[in-house]
Amino acid sequence: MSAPEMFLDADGTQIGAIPADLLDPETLVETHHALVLARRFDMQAGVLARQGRLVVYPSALGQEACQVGAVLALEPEDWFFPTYRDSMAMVVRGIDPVEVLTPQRGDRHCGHDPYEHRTAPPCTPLATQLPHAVGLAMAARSRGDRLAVLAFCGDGASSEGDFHEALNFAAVYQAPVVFLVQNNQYAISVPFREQTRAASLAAKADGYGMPGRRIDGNDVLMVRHAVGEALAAARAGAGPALIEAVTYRMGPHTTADDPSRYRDPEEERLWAARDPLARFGAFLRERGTLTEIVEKAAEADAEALADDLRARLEQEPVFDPADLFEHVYAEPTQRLRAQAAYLRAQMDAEHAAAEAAAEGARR
Amino acid sequence: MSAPEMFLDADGTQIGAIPADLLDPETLVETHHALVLARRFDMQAGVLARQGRLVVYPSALGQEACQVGAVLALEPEDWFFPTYRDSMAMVVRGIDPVEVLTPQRGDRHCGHDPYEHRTAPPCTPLATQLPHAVGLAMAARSRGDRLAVLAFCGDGASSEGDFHEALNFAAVYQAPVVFLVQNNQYAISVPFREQTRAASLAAKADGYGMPGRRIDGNDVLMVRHAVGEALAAARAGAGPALIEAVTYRMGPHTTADDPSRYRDPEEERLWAARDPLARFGAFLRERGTLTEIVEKAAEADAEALADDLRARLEQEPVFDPADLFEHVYAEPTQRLRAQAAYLRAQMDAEHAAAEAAAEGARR
Amino acid sequence: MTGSTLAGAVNSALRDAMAADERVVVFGEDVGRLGGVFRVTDGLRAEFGAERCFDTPLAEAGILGAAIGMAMYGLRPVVELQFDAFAYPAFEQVVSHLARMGNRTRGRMRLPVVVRIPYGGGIGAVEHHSDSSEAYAVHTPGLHVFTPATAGDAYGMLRAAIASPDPVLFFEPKRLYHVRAETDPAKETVAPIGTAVLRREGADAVLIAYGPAVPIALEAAAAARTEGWDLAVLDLRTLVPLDEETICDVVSRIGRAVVVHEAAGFGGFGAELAALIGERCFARLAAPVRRVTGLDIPYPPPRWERHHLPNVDRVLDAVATLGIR
Amino acid sequence: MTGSTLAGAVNSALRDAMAADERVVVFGEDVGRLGGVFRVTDGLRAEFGAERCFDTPLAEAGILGAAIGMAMYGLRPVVELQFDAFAYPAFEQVVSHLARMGNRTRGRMRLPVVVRIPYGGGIGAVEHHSDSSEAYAVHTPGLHVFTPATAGDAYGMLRAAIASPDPVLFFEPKRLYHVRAETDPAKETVAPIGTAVLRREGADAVLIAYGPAVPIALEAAAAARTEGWDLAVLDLRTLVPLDEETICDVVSRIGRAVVVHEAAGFGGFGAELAALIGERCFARLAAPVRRVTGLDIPYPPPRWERHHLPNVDRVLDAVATLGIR
Ligand SMILES: Cc1ncc(C[n+]2csc(CCOP(=O)(O)OP(=O)(O)O)c2C)c(N)n1
Ligand SMILES: Cc1ncc(C[n+]2csc(CCOP(=O)(O)OP(=O)(O)O)c2C)c(N)n1
Ligand SMILES: [Mg+2]
Ligand SMILES: [Mg+2]
Repeated sequence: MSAPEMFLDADGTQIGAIPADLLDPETLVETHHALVLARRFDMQAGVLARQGRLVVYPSALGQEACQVGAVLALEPEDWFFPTYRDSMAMVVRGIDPVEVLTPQRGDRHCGHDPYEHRTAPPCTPLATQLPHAVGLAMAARSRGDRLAVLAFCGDGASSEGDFHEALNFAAVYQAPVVFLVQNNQYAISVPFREQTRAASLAAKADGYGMPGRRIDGNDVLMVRHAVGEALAAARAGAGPALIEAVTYRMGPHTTADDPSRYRDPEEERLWAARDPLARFGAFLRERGTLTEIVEKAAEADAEALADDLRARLEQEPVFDPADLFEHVYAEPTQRLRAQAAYLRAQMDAEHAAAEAAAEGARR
Repeated sequence: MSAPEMFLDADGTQIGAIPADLLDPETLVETHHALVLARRFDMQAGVLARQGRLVVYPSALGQEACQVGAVLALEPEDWFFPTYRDSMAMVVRGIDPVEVLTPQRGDRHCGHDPYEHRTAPPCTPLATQLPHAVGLAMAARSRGDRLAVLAFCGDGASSEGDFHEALNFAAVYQAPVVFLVQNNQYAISVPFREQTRAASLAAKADGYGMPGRRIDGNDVLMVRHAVGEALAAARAGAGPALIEAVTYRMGPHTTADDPSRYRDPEEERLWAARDPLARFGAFLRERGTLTEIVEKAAEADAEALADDLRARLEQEPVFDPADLFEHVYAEPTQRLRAQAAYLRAQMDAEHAAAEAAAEGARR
Repeated sequence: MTGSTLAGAVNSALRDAMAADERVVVFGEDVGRLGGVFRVTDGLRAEFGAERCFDTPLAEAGILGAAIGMAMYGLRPVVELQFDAFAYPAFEQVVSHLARMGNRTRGRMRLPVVVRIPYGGGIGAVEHHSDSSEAYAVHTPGLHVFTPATAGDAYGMLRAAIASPDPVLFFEPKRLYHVRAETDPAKETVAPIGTAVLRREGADAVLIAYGPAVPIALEAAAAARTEGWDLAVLDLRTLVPLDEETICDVVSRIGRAVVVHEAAGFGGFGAELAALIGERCFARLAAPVRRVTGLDIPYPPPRWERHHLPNVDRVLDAVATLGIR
Repeated sequence: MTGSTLAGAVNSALRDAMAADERVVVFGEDVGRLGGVFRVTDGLRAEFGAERCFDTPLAEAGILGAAIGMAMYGLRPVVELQFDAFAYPAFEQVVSHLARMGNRTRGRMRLPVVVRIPYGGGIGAVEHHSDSSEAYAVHTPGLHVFTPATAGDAYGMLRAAIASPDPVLFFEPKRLYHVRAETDPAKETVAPIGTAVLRREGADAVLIAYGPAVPIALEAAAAARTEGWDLAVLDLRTLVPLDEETICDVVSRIGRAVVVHEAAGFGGFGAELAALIGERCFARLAAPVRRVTGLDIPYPPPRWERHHLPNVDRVLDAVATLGIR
């Protein structure tokens, strides 16, 4: 198995010719800034989960280059289809971090407005969002709208039937979709080598008649470049593409998981040495782009983000019983109205009982 | 797109080196005999369907080389997983033609004993039999039994999620399964070119990490050879393989279909010129293997088969109401016993009423 | 022929909806060139072009998933799943996404998708071509579930389904596809969603049916006259939302009810109807609610399907237990 | 710890079944090295080797399909589908094959597959991790459907399921996984399939429940004493086959019944129970059969799930309508 495509080696030493536009200092600083904020956000979310402010959190620590590089390649008119693992990517997309974490906070299934950010609700049933991405891309194309769709999934999800059906549809209809598989080497406890016997996931592209590419998912410039090229091609009518980004899930599957049951800490150390932030930082430092001002600014913004997140997640979400019934259908059925009324009455009674008890206690 | 692998060109002229064992005269005669019987069976079944003796019949006219060549490559201990299209193959496997046609006759969902012939019930929901084939192969392997499994599906079925999941499982567990896709160019009305954008279906093999091969499905020797090689490799522990056999459905999808709505008769003529029986016959004649005795014997056996089929399908199947209930569970539930009793009573009452009416008429 | 049969009415409804609203697209297996295996989409590709009526690869989850994505972008997809049993591969997309996206996004992203499913038996087909799967759908909050029994309703209800902001599973009784309508379906007024219709008045008991069971109920009601029984027939039309008021009014007035459907009885939609009636009309019931349904077996081979399906005799047997007079 | 909780009882049952019969194999997502996300298969791989307890690629239809193929060859696969909602991709394999192969082949090819599905809510999980999907299963002829409510039953019923020649969907109430058993489950006698058990006697009404609803029913019955109501609790244990005789006996004797389950009420299994009781015990009913179920909504976000789930208050509200004394 040959090495995935990369611009920078694990030390941040440039080993490939980087297109000039990526080396624009503003672009480099923007990328760095996003990486730092993404990681800080992810760490903070993990802490909040351990504190019980979130019911669970699936960290993507180690996958920042994928999450940041790919999303920075999007244009505002493009659409993005994330999974449960892609909270950082959603933050980079511009969604309020509290809205991003709303499903994990547990008061709503989706916190953001999908249309405002052209970002679908993060999807949990594996690979099921991929055909949505294809359908949306087909619709945009049939309307003559020039845009592309970026759909994420994991290495494990590539084994699901929906992955296959989606990629085939995309190719047959030449839908403008870029499928980015973050191959983070694990599907919960199952290592990539037990997920498939293919030499790579990119090798699947041929079987759909679309271009496939295997890139280093810890090289943020390569991710931004490869995804950017594929999105541009898709927008221009060249059809879909499959990109496998080779990376590593540094943390547990979620805050509820214990990786020591299934993997060697040695492996984690190996991958820690390929850290995407360290790599990109070394490259920038070497170029002189990463000045102290830039670095401090990023850190300050990251802390501000984390502070804001902590503060706002301190607040208990407010329950409105109507929420449960209002959106099941465009118009609640009679049956739902009756159930809403019953719940309301039950809550009122509980409330009255509590009041009475408090009153009694006060006397 | 390069031509599929073949030994004989469309005229039956040898254009590749044929392994010696395939040229054994007995093997050649056996193959010819099976082709002739298969086609006669298929034609007769079509007639019976048009006469209403069968509720429907999906002919595989034009696909005889696939059906015969592949099944002749099986050993008795191997297992075979056919689809609704593969009645000829089931006959070649040695199953009583009436049992083969029982689902279409409409009195039972499956006519044969799967264990007697190591042949699964013919499967209608597309691609759903493929994971069964894989599971059976995994089980056989875990038991240390040296056998292989041959699973058929169509070009259209290759788009289903179950196709993907099955091939991936087979590769991951190195299950001894050979997947033979009969690419007959159509899925009902949908031409192959709209089913996938891949250059070939064999190109999918790489994405699963298994060998793939694209062969001429109208060249019976090539089919027998390629399937035989793959089965032997599977039995020997080399894992699964994918074979795309390029062929053509000469007739309608089923007796209920009208291909003139979706394809050009010119195309049918083109493929008629590649007829698998004519091709093989020409080759045998050229070698002197197809003597008049051989030819006549095959024809006579084919007619006998058709006569027998007609005669036996003349008989109305007998209905036993217990049949409906007896096998839903190993032991009928109380509920089913009550329903069986009700049906029995209802039928008795109808019978009595009919008797009484007849009695009345006689008086 | 358009408009004169239930199949024709569905075809007309699709055509008229496509003409009226360019966001309506029709796709599925063989719906384009072939016009569908039941010819229900005949002519749509010729009239509206392959961009708006097209064939798909064989992948039902893919079809549903693509429809969901299109609806996210503002289209109004009407997809066909070729036969009842071939809707099963799309089950996850239906249950986990189609039914829930509107609720998940708190109304921001509604999915106005119509899923047409030719369903039920009685057409002499081989295995997997005669299932009745409406009970799976009705138990899935977020879905509307319609099933017409007449050509007129097929037209009106499909137009209503396509116009609805909610996803609709539209079950078409395939054995009624070729029944001729009495009037021109397209001329009928569109029934508001969620209204059952009393197809026949009666004083002794009401037969509650939907889809393919409606003609059986009507036939049974006609035959019951010879027994001296005066039976009403209520056609539910939309199972979700269910017209509970009409059901309760009619049953409370008449006092006896028999539910008729083709699907297996155990855990079928008839159970909900009987339970509901038991709950809401208990004091008005003169007899238990009876169910006449398919047997609790996998759909049998075509030669024996008549023994599985509800029929006039079985309905009358059930009515006979109600203690009428 | 093995044997002391419901999860432990399931683990013991698997271990004992694997030890007793080498045809038993266990596989699914993360059941090997990790021992399952609920640790239910903990230690099985170490004890029986990776040939008999193994992880699979992420493909639920593939898992079910492979299990079917293995059963065809004589193995007795016990597969885990990680969460209720992740059983949906396997729906076609379950409905069109698992449920039907025995019948299709007229008993020649039975499929002794057990499908373990951790189901239900109350565990504070995000979307798709709390569904109750038993109603889809019970309406599918050919399947057995079990759901234990105690550690003892979990052990005995799983052993029975694995020994059964029929396919069994084994629904494990995940919120009861960590409830401790009073006795050593493995010592309990194996309950014959299809028998409900009266968990509590009572004279005024019977609460009929299964799986995660059983403890709620018991709690409600205890609380009802303060209202002066004497409530029985019937735990169904196997939904298919259903112990109709016991249900009818108990209800006929007591005259009033409330069905309790977590799944949405509309078209849920409670409908079948109410319908059945209405049909068979009509004359003995002093009040309508009430249903206390989940709301007719998609499973809500974890913070609000308690408002969705049946609870003691709602059960008592329902009991209050029965006109006891
Ligand atoms: C259809 C389905 N099956 C099972 C699960 C449970 N599950 C959640 S995440 C996960 C592993 C996914 O692995 P991968 O696709 O590699 O993504 P990663 O978690 O590594 O980002 C599993 C099995 C699910 N969410 N959906
Ligand atoms: C899951 C499923 N979807 C749809 C169908 C209906 N159907 C039966 S055959 C067929 C076409 C299959 O084409 P292909 O796989 O190429 O096989 P062929 O009929 O050409 O042998 C379709 C769509 C089915 N049987 N199963
Ligand atoms: Mg992964
Ligand atoms: Mg084909």
